[in-house]
Amino acid sequence: MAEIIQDIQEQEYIINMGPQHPSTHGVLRLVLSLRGETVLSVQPHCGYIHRGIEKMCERLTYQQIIHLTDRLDYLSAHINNHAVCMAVETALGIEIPERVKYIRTIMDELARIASHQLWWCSFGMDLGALTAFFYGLRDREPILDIFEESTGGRLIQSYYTPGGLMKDIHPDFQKRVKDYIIYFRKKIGEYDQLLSGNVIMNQRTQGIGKLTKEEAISFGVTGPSGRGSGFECDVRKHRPYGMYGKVEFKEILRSEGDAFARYMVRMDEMRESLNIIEQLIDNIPAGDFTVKMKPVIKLPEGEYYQRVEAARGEFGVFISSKGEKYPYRIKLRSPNFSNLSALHTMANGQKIADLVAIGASLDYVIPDIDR
Amino acid sequence: MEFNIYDFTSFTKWIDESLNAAMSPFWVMITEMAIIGVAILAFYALVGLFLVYAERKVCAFMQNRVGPNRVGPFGIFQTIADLLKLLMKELVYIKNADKLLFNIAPFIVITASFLAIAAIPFARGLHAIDFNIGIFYVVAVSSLGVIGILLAGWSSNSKYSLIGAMRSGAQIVSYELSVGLSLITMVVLAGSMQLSTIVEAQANGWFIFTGHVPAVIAFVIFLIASTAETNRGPFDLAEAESELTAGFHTEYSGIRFAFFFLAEYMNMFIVASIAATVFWGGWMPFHVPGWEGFNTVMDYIPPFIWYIGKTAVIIFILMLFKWTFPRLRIDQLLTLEWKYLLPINLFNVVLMAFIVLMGWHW
Amino acid sequence: MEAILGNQVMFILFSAMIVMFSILTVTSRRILRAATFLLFVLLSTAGLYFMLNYQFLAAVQITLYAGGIVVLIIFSILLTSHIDHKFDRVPAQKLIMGVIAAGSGIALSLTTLLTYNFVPANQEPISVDMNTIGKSLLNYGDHGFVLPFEVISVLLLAAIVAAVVIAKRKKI
Amino acid sequence: MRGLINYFSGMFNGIISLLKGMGVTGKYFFTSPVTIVTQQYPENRKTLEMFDAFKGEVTMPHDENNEHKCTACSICQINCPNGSIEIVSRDVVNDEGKKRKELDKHLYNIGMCSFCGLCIKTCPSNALAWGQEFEHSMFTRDKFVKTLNNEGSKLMQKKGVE
Repeated sequence: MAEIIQDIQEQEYIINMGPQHPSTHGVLRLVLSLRGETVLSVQPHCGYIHRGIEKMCERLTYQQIIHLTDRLDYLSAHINNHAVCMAVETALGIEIPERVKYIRTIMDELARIASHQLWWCSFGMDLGALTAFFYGLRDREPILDIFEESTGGRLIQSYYTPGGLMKDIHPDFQKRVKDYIIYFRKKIGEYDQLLSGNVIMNQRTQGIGKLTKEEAISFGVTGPSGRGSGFECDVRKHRPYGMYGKVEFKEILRSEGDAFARYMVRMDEMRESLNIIEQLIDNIPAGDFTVKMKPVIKLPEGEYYQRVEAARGEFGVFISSKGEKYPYRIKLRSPNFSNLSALHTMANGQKIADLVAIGASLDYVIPDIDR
Repeated sequence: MEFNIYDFTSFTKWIDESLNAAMSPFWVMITEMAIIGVAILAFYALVGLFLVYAERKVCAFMQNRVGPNRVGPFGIFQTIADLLKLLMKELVYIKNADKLLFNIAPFIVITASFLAIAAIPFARGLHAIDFNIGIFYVVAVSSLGVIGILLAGWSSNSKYSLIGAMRSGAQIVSYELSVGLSLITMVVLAGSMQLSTIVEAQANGWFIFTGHVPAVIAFVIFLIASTAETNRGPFDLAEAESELTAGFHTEYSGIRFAFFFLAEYMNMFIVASIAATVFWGGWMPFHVPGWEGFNTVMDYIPPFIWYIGKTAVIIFILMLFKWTFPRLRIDQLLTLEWKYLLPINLFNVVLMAFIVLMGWHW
Repeated sequence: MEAILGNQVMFILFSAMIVMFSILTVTSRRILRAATFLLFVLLSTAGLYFMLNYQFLAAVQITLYAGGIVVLIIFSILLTSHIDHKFDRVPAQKLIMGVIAAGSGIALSLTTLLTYNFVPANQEPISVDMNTIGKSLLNYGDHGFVLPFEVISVLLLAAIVAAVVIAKRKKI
Repeated sequence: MRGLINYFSGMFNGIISLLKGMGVTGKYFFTSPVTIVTQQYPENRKTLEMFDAFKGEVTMPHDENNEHKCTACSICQINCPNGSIEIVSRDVVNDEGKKRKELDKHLYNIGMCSFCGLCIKTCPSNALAWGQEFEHSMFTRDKFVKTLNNEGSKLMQKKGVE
């Protein structure tokens, strides 16, 4: 009997979390080795929904690429498209109208709020508070309606195009957005009551999944996850694009680097996004919604890189052009892939339940990891 | 025979006498067993089906959505449809599973919850067995359910199930203490373990009012600990969906899964009944000493309605727990029990004993 | 006469279950199955107590043995054993020794049972209520149990201290 | 002593935070019938109106004379990133003896469409438009291929030209 016990003590308990698992938010496979409930190592296995988007882009014109970057991180579709459009525009040296910049910035921030709301939903659900899931989805609905009214799409909008927008915003757009700001300011207080202040939630996230600033920088953990560790990485602040240079907003930073810090960064970012929208929404200038572009865009030969702050971190587009109508090579720097690489460091030595909380606080979107 | 909705004693006595007149004592015993068995079984199924529906509707309203509304008006036949679906589903057998234990486990869980119903007083005279150790019996019997969960987790030959079973074992074994101690606090106040005596003692005021602060503390602790013992959220670590997919019943399908499901809801019902009986006076109407008119009005409401109403309120509180809070981690769960509930509980028993000794209770 | 018949039927049922599951417990080669059969033995014993109206004893039997000890046994099996694990076959020598020991035990109890002169009880079956049990537990006079009660609590305290010491020794 | 104070204050703060959360869910339980935003989809089909911009499917509007604007120039087919449009055209010789393409079938495979809107945006003669239909599910794949132009439809003659 003693031998059996010895044997079992030395064994590591290997569990496959995923590819089908409620808390991996998609088809991510995590191979955990456990001792008791303590996680000894996490090995993410990606690629279950790899679609070869970067390769597909090499056979598409620059206008057509937009509909693929939508489908990377589908929760920040607008923001991904913004990066591609800006890369093409800077390559061509086009100055886009002010109106387009305003609308793009507002849309980006709305997409960020919607994305953070869905993160809040799934965060609550991963921690076992199912009610949070439905409140978040309910409050995301008006944003999707705003999107649908102007762009025609709810999740995948394909709204931006190199040189401007596909179509102008709906006349009711401003009124709806202003109503929504008032509505959501009220609801976010409820979020705090339900989850942020909850003692169980606090204990489950505080001190869990620590990531120091140095580790965040070395793994390239950006976005709210990086800022939770004190890594100043907000592209909107440090490399302003769109209208971000002209609006006032804070870069939310927290120094703790645990799951709770990442949670609070996202909660505060939602409020900050509301502020940004509020500053812009009344001042949208009149004008064209697009620049007249040639039907076939040929980028001059060279290499172009554009980065934006997506909802989950820094999203970058690298375009290498040989002067043809198709890009020679496209590389997409997706935030989730780098964020996921830090999972092992965060989860080492924690419990399984903590791993779920850490995963929820990283907020990964699998299509963005696999591309 | 007169059928009196306020007192079932004469009714049950009439059944007994007419049976005795017709046949010999041995067969009377067998027939009565059969009648009670069938009655409780029917009640069990009804309550189970209704609770599943109620939970869906309640949680839907808490989550600001509509809930089941397709099968029948307001979706009331949804659970029946689900039951039919589960009955028709294939029973999946797991490779290398211990088939005997795998099959036995759901029955152990459901039998444990079934046994406890026998001791619950539903109304005056409507009481299957009135043990003089009633509370002790309920605690004892409900501790059997965990064996089924442990067996289910181990015999499915699945790692998620095993972890779920381990968690459940640690959880139930430690929370049984708090359930027991908080009930003992009330036994000290009542001076009896017999459930009928306890109910009768609350004729002039429920224990939660007459027992001062210790009774309230005991009630709160009982609610928390019994939520944990029934494996319901926020203590549903054994079946933590986001961590262990479904915990100990991951590998179960069809009607065997339905057994686990039904047993969970019945355990909730039993816990709520015990709480209603011990703390809120069971089927006893709400009386305020001195207000004669008010008391007679209250007496008009049949005891069975009182009992169901109180149980429903407590079940609602349990649902409110489940649908509001995030799940605890296993170490927090044990911290809560051993650092908070148990010391407070022990202190509470002493306090209650002191109050009873000094004769401060009404 | 028929009331006695009913009792006999129940008694035979319970004792048959006890005998059957006891044999299964010692012959099963899977450790968890053995523990489960042990559970049924203990529950049938509790059933016998209920039949004799010893409700307190029966409830204690269920809580302590079925709900407590069997749970602990199963729990430790879960921690230490794997589902594929089976006991080795018992060597013939040990088997014979065991059968002899069990046989002599049966012979001893059977001779005692058969030679003892049972007097049929003619009083009503009494049901001991909680007050009596509580008073005799804390009674230091004749038929009082206060000394064993306290000694057991010291034993339990020692067990708890030992458990704490073992648990504190090292952390994973 | 400080430990004891922390013990109790922690406990009470925890309980208060839990009660706050229960307050939120409890409030919604009692106000839910009024505040529910869920739409009862199959029941509200008659009153359901999508936004004008809603991208349900690509359609080809026809006027009352069963005439459309498509000149079979194939620009939509070229611009489609997924190859979900196929234009079948026939060459006709008009009265003046000029050869011209005329639309035979505008095949649109909705199963491959990703609703990017490039076909509609790039169409030089505005022959395509978004339709509001969104109930696209079919039992077989070949039903996804739709012919956008009606049977026997003709090219709309531009006023003032010719």
